[in-house]
Amino acid sequence: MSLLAILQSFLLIAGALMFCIGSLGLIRFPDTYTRIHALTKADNLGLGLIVLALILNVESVALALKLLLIWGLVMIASALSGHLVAWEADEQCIPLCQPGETERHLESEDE
Amino acid sequence: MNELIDLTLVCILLGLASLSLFTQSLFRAVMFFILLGLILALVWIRLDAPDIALAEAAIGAGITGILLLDALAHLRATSNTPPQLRQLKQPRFWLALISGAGVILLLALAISEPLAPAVALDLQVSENLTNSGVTHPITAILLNFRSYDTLLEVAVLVLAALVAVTLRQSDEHPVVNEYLPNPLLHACLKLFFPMIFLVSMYLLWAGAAQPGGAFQAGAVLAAAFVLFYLVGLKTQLAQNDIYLKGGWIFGLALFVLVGSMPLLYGQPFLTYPDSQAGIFILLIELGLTLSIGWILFSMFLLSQSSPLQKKDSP
Amino acid sequence: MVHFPMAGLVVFPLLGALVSLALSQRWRTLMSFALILALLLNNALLLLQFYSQGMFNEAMGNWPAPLGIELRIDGLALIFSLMSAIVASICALYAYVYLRPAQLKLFWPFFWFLWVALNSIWLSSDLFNLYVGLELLSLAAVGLVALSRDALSLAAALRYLFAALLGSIGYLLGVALLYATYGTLSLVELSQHFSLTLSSSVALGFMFIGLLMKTAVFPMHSWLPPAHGGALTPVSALLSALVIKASFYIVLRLWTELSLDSAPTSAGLLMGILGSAAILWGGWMALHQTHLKLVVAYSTLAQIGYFMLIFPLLSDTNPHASHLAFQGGILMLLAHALAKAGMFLAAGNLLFCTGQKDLHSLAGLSRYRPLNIFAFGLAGVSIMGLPPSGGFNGKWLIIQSAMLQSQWQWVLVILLGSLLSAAYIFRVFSYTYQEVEGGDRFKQPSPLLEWSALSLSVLSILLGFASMLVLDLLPSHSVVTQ
Amino acid sequence: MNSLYSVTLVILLISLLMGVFRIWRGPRMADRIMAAQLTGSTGVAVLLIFAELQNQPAARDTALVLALLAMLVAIAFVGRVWGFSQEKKDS
Repeated sequence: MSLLAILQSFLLIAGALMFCIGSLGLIRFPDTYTRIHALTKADNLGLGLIVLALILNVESVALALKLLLIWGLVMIASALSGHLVAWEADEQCIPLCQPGETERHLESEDE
Repeated sequence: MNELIDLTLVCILLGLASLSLFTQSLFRAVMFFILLGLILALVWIRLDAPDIALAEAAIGAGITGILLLDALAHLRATSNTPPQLRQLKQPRFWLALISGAGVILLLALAISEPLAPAVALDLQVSENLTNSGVTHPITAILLNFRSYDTLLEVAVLVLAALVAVTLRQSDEHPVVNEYLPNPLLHACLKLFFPMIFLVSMYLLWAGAAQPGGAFQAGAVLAAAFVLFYLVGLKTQLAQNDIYLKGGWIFGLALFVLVGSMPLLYGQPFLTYPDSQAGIFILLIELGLTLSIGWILFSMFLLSQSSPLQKKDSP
Repeated sequence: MVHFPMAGLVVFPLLGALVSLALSQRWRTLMSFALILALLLNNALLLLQFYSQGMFNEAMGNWPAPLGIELRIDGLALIFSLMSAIVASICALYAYVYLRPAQLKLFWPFFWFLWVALNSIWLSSDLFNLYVGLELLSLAAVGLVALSRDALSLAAALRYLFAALLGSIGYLLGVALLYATYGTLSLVELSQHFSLTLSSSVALGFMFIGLLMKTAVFPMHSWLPPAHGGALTPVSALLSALVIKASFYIVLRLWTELSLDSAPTSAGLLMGILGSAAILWGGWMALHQTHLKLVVAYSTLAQIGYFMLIFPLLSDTNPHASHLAFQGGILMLLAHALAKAGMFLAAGNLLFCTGQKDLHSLAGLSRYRPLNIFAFGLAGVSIMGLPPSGGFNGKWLIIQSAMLQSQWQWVLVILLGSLLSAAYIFRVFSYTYQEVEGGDRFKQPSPLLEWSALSLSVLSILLGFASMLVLDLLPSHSVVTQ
Repeated sequence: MNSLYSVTLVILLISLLMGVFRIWRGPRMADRIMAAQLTGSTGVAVLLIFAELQNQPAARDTALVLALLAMLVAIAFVGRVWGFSQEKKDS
């Protein structure tokens, strides 16, 4: 196994694990703001690692640029939607949990 | 390992479908439905049907999600929440369940027989591909071998828009647009508009040689139009009847025109001139892309006929 | 120019649709009528071409089937194309006078798309192309029903939409299965390789259920009366006369092309039983309606039943009788198209005179508006099947065929059905003969409306005299063996 | 190499399932939208890996389209649905 392959497998697994950690954060974190935090970090880094791993064995520069473009777009999109949701949540005065506190039990708000 | 992946995908697909059908909350159902589109795109890739995956991604992630969310907003605005999902005791439900199960059973029976296609169409397609003007077989089928079907399908699209106009109960025109007063959003979208247009044109251009083409490009274009609208840019053009309908029929008119030209030269309907098929196909596809984008966008606009909330700007 | 008349059947209505969406009101109407004339001329040219060279195919885009799509002109396609041309042009004339400008603006594009769909279905010999035609047809029909924009007809239109979509899905499932099994979509190609295996019977089952749902055959009919009864008058006429014929036409095509007449008789028997149920149920319901247009709509339901009786009578053991049934069925389809369109237009005129929907309000009309009652009555003669109408000839041929094959049950059903139809039509008459006090307080519809209704009814009677002329166009594949 | 891609895919699908759980659970609509966003990005990653695994370059185009349209749902949600229900609740 070449060094390149080892590096690639490390990047791939690390990227996938980042996604997993992001989802875990989404489940475990107590309120909306912290969940946004978990989300945006995780998918930018996770996708970034996976894209890096894939770039290592593409044949053309154009393809590498395309992969990077996809990563960039996803980064902007998730940052933007995270920002929008936080902005709207702030405007609606959704409370932020203090350390150690868990969100009070909410009925699903749309029912 | 691959079987495991396929199995997981199928399970997620079935789970999402039943969740979005049976959940009590509309919002949840909408979210699951959008997610279903995403998973479907994955499944289509898995089944080696990239054209459909592309269309599913463009339509499912873009216009369908927005239409559903918008419908939800309308229901809230009018407090016109539809009746909750009834209890499962209803005879109608059982009837639907039994007939659905029957259909599945019959289909399973039917496909259990070994298939022995008498005609190998795929061979014929690849033999004639060189004369079709494009190198991607699906585009060749859609716009050359079976272009008559596509012509009628485009007519179906125009007609669908027209039916949507008719089914709307009121004649009032879309209201003044509401938009989000968020500076970051506007800055980002300035970046995104040209990107979306570019990708749409890329899909159109790529259609000659690889998956892509007018329908996918049109769906992406529609998403760009919707974004325009959502952030409050001018859409006066779409409120003018002439422009609205002109946009609908542009592609169809072009198609009919190109298709009936050969009739004057004593050739059958929809024949392309020798060795120029590629150019004409691209021309038609360009027209179709614009029209499809416009039609999908006007479907969205038509749902905007009652005023939504007035949001206090910060 | 040899390709022109056939392609014209699709190109002219498409142009009509484009023109009616793009132009201003005056030009829209002008161009529409010009194109209607062009289409009538086109049909005549096609008839001439057919007389000179017989049945012919044409490959769209110069790609022969099974790779491309071939359109086909044969006697059956030509008859249906002529029928839709005549009915549609008279309905268009009626609509031009009857509808308000705002309604007319939406009517024209739907009308033209409907015509595109009809012609593409008559000409098609490709399973998937037929599906596209059906989609176009259903959407155009739904749009037309929704044209009157009141809550009831919107609900009816939506219900129609769902029924039509369900039907389309059934048909599409079947097409997919057939394509998987045989690898071709061309009907000609398919008929060469077709055999009635398990998967193809399942496929055909799905297709037939879907198509029969779109035709509103008995147990799947409940969408029809509100849609046809609630729509605007010229729309009801178009729907009842032409739209339901299209899906039935596909069933008939499949049945004859795939030689299902040699299939086990149980399938044909089932179709016949559904038809009989439709005849009796439709007639019974028509007898109990209080709204004039609903009477006519339920009568359509019953008439569809007669068409279904063709199938048990098509058999390869007795080609002569089988051919008689086929001819009779076609004649009934034509007669019904003309008569039902005439009847709906006449009913629309009657409603216009009284301004009310109720049957009781018809009292006195036969004294003051005899022309409209006359148009309604002439159409009724053909619907009931009294000689010398086209409806009579069709029924007579079917009865003859049933007797030749000693399937007496269908004769009984036809007779009962005729009695029922006589009952519901005379019931309408009995209301009009009631005397009212206070003289003429009815509105007078414009002469164009009256005469267009009358012309269709007269045509349905004339069909009785010209039956052989029409039937000669049909292939005489089953030569008389007696 | 292929087995490595498969392992990665399985982990990604697990992550996707967790996202589905959050959408189901809520409780706020915002949480659901954020979870949908995350599953969208996961989908992009899955598509990119499919492109390699099945030698299907068009999967990258699909990923591109998905990445471009990912924020549409979030924008539509914040602009149309969310603020609105809050106002209804207040009044």
